[in-house]
Amino acid sequence: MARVVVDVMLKPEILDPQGQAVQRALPRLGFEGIADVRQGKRFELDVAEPVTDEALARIRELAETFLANTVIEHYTVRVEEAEGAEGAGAGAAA
Amino acid sequence: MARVVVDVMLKPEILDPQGQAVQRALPRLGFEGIADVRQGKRFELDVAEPVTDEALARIRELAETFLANTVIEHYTVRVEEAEGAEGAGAGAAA
Amino acid sequence: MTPSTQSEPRTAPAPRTALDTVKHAAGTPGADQPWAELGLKQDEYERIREILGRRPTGAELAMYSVMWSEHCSYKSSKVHLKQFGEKAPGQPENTAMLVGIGENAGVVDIGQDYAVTFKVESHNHPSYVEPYQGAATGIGGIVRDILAMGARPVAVMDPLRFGAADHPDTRRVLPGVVAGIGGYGNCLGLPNIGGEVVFDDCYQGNPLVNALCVGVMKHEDIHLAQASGTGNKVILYGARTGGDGIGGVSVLASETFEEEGPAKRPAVQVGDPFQEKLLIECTLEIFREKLVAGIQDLGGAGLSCATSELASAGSGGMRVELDTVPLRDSSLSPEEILMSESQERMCAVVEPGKVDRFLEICEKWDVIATVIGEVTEGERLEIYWHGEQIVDVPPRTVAHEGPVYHRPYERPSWQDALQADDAAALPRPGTGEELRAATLALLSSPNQAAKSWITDQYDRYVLGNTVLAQPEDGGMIRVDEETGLGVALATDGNGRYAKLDPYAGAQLALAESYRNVAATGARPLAVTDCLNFGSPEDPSAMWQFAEACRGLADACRELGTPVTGGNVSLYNQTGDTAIHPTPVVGVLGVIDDVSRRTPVAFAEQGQLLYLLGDTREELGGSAWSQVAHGHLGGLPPAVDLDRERLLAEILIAASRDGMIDAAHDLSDGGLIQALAESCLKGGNGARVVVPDGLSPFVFLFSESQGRALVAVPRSEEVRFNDMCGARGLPVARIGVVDGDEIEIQGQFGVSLRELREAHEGTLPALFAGDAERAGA
Amino acid sequence: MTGGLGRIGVVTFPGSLDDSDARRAVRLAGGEPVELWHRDADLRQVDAVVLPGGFSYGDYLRCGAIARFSPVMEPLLEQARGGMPVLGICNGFQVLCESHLLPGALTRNDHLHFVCRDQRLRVERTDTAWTSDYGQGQEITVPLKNGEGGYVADERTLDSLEAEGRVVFRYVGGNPNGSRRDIAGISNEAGNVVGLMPHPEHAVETLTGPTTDGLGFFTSVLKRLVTA
Ligand SMILES: Nc1ncnc2c1ncn2[C@@H]1O[C@H](COP(=O)(O)OP(=O)(O)O)[C@@H](O)[C@H]1O
Ligand SMILES: [Mg+2]
Repeated sequence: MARVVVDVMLKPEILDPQGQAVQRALPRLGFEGIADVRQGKRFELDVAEPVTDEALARIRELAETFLANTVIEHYTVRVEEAEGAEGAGAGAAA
Repeated sequence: MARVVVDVMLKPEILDPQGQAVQRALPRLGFEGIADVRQGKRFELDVAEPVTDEALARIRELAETFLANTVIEHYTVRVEEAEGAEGAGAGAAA
Repeated sequence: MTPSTQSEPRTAPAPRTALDTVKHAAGTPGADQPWAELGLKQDEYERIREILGRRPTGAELAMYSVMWSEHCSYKSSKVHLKQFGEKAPGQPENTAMLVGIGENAGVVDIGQDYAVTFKVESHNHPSYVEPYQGAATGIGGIVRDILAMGARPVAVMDPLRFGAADHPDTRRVLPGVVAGIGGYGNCLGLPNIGGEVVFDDCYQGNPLVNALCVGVMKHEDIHLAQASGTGNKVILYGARTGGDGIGGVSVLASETFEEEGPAKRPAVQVGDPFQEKLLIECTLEIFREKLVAGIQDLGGAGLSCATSELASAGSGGMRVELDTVPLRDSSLSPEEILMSESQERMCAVVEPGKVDRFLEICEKWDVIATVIGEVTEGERLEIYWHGEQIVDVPPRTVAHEGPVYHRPYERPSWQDALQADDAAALPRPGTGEELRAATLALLSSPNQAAKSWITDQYDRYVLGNTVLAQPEDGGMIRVDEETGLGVALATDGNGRYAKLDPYAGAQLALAESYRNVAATGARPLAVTDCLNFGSPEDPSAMWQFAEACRGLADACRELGTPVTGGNVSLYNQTGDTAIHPTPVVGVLGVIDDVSRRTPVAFAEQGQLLYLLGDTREELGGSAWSQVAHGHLGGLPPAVDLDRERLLAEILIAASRDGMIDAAHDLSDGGLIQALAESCLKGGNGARVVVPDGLSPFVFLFSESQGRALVAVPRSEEVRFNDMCGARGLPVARIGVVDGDEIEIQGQFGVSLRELREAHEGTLPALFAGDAERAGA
Repeated sequence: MTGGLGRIGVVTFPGSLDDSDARRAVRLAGGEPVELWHRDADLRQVDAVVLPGGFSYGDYLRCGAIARFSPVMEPLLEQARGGMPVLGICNGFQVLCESHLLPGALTRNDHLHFVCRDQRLRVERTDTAWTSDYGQGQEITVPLKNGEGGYVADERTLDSLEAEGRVVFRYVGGNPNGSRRDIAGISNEAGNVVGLMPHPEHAVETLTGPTTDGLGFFTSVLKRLVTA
């Protein structure tokens, strides 16, 4: 079972009210030094077969036509290798 | 300017109606072979200074207490290196 | 702590090279300018040069091009709209119209020192491109118009038109539009009290999203958009300015999609209803402390519109330092800042001594506010960018003296054939079984089916003053908790009727809306309209528009209900094919005591059913002809405005004196539609007898106007009959509220359960369970 | 009505919508509504507090997540732990869950749409500060209107809520949002803090509500304040 991750974010020129609301709350929580916050969507697709180039191309098409609204959003598609392998991540306590 | 990404996903045992709705729509769009879809949130934090271990620890605290509701969600925090460096991603057409 | 509102402005960077200043423009008369790309015609460009005595700067060109677009200047429609003011001026014998056409919205006196302002506007093209945000920002825009008059917005309505209900693109557009209207209106805390949903192939490539807002204020609180008083400060407050919808006004609203093609999608605006909620509360607090001399919302054409309209309506000039405008994107050029349609912004003119308090209130509400300029002595609108003058124009020439076109119009060649194609020739149901089947087919058709799948996504309770909300003939809002004073509103527009005869179609739209308001027990007072038509460059569409304006203005005069404001949306077409002409008419009524309102539901068994008005064989443009035969032809039902007025008087008197417990006006779908809706809403059946001399089919399905169905308590029967008789309104007792089925005696019966399944199942079956766009 | 009016505070956060309705409901029930502002550092000597419905901070991030950090929440949490009656309606319920004054969380409706309808509820517990005027098992109808009203908690929490009798309201006649075990509202252990998704403050007048079933919330707490 492989996992493909599609990240969908509002285009930079589009207003992101959610990200803004988060950013404006930060000083109140005592957080400084964060210049900008953008909030987007993350889709985790569990794919039954190995992810061939062709499968990836189809998922990219899915992202383009369905997962993202390309009028206002852009997206990235990537295959996620082993779970949790990428960097400083830490799952939260249960 | 560095970027820290916080991914927040519903815990596996929590119903994810949005992910399910996407999954249900797939056959109609002609997509097969996707076993599961989960939808979560992606936060991109632009941090003014270089991301020290200490800064990262504080962001993790932010994720724990604010960006995620750990009753229902878990999260990962990671520093994103160079933009777009990670894999098969493709920005959508403008 | 909350971020300070006045500090940390991300203002514009130092000028880049090649700033097109006024001085530079004067010295380079031959420079090439993209006037055509901006939608200006050659002669319009020449006129700008003439007005200025030189070529315009880039910033000036941007301003003129957006303000002279069809959407902002009404250049094709103006000459026809004039009739509204001329034929039904609204004073003094009619409605006390306190503010008329020309302001953000009209204002009407409803007594007890209260005034009401209301207006309907279109957001058609943006909603096709991006349904959720297009519809959401449509609500946001009309709410700011109402707010700018000094009123607290108290309710919204949403007249909608979509393509075929089962077309795949409708499954993209409708759920997004509905979610957008709900998402914005719900978050703003405004009850949605009514609207329309109509499906027709003609709207497939061009859905209509109209939005209405109504607001309430005391007389003394009326505010106007004008900049007066030399030295007064101009304050921009609300959201930061970003690159949203730049050129959206001219590109989105004035050009057809065909020309643009789907590839060159214009930037759309994203709404932030939370920001707008803060803007509303902040602005109302500013009004309460009497801190503004003039105010204007920012909508289409953004700052270009707000500054030029404020300056044009005021006594002096205005000077603006454009680089003080707080930005979301610091790379914006001055032209872009002037054209940006970023949402949730307002512009106020404030006396210098009141500026501090103004800013304080903004800070309290976390609203960014910035002094961007001041009212000057001269008569020019001057805009500076880092100290350099980039705009120097007479503001009236931008805002109020745009081009005026007398577009050619001509009755289309196909109109005669269309009218000759009489619906009377269509095969009809004859037996009781056939009538039963026709009834179920009608009530389950998308247009005639229950709309609760849509309206259940709208909050109708918030603010706690909703007395009637959909499904009712009109929405009703309590204005004063002590006295029970209230207002009722309805919007209507039948594009099929208007296609058959645009003059009559516009009158029928008004008649229906008027009748709906009267059916609630309220007295109709005033009108707002949104005129949705095809391209004014097409003489046929222009004829439809001219006829509709003439018809509406004539009808307003006869009914004594002036048009107080509205909106024109042209270029609603796909390729060469225009939508049906669709005049949407909103009527506002007043009721002294909302506890007297009349609902549509038949709540009590045993009450008597009376049909008011005359039933003739009128099937042209009817719902039956569409559902049973996919037919559109013949003439629409006859208009009789005297009859409408009489019917309204009876409905209002009967409500005031407690003679009726339920009323439902008859419109599309005829008697059977009204009967079914009132029975289903009340959970009670009815036994009905076909009057002598009428065929059961005509009785049930004809769409003759000037009719209503009422439920009369037995104790009131004599009094009610006497009143109708005395006033000369034909009435017929047709049955009684009874049992749990609708029985048309001697013809057929259908249980409420079966009827309910047919009526309420259609929209969920079409739209529920669809993942719209993922995660919308 | 008795001599001293109960002073019931209604908090307004940026984006609160049903605050004026909550104040009206308090008034119609015979209490004295007191406006509280999210930046207030104290509760102005109120006897009880309502966190009203709406979209505080636009419901951005998560419903109630940002409001939870408002200054007014500090004294509120403290006094709620000390036994002061607190009612969270809809967004207010979400704030109470985000503040961990009540367990669990509210998630997106399972059908993904905002829903506004007249909802039947069964009163499962009548010894809370806000439900004593109802009968055990009584069914009431009040408006429901939300997009994120699905109540979730892990099985252990759900089991202990049931065991301790802290499920105060359950949906009847169809679960409108996928809430676990049809839960519409819950209370803390002491019963002074209650949260629910439906809106009793919209059912206090025949003219504007489907019923007047919601008045009991406010008369309950006022009685309790008098006898306390
Ligand atoms: N169909 C119409 N009927 C009457 N008045 C109209 C109509 N269309 C536009 N108007 C009036 O013309 C003026 C300009 O309209 P508009 O540009 O929509 O106003 P705003 O600048 O407030 O958006 C307004 O007063 C509006 O009410
Ligand atoms: Mg009607």
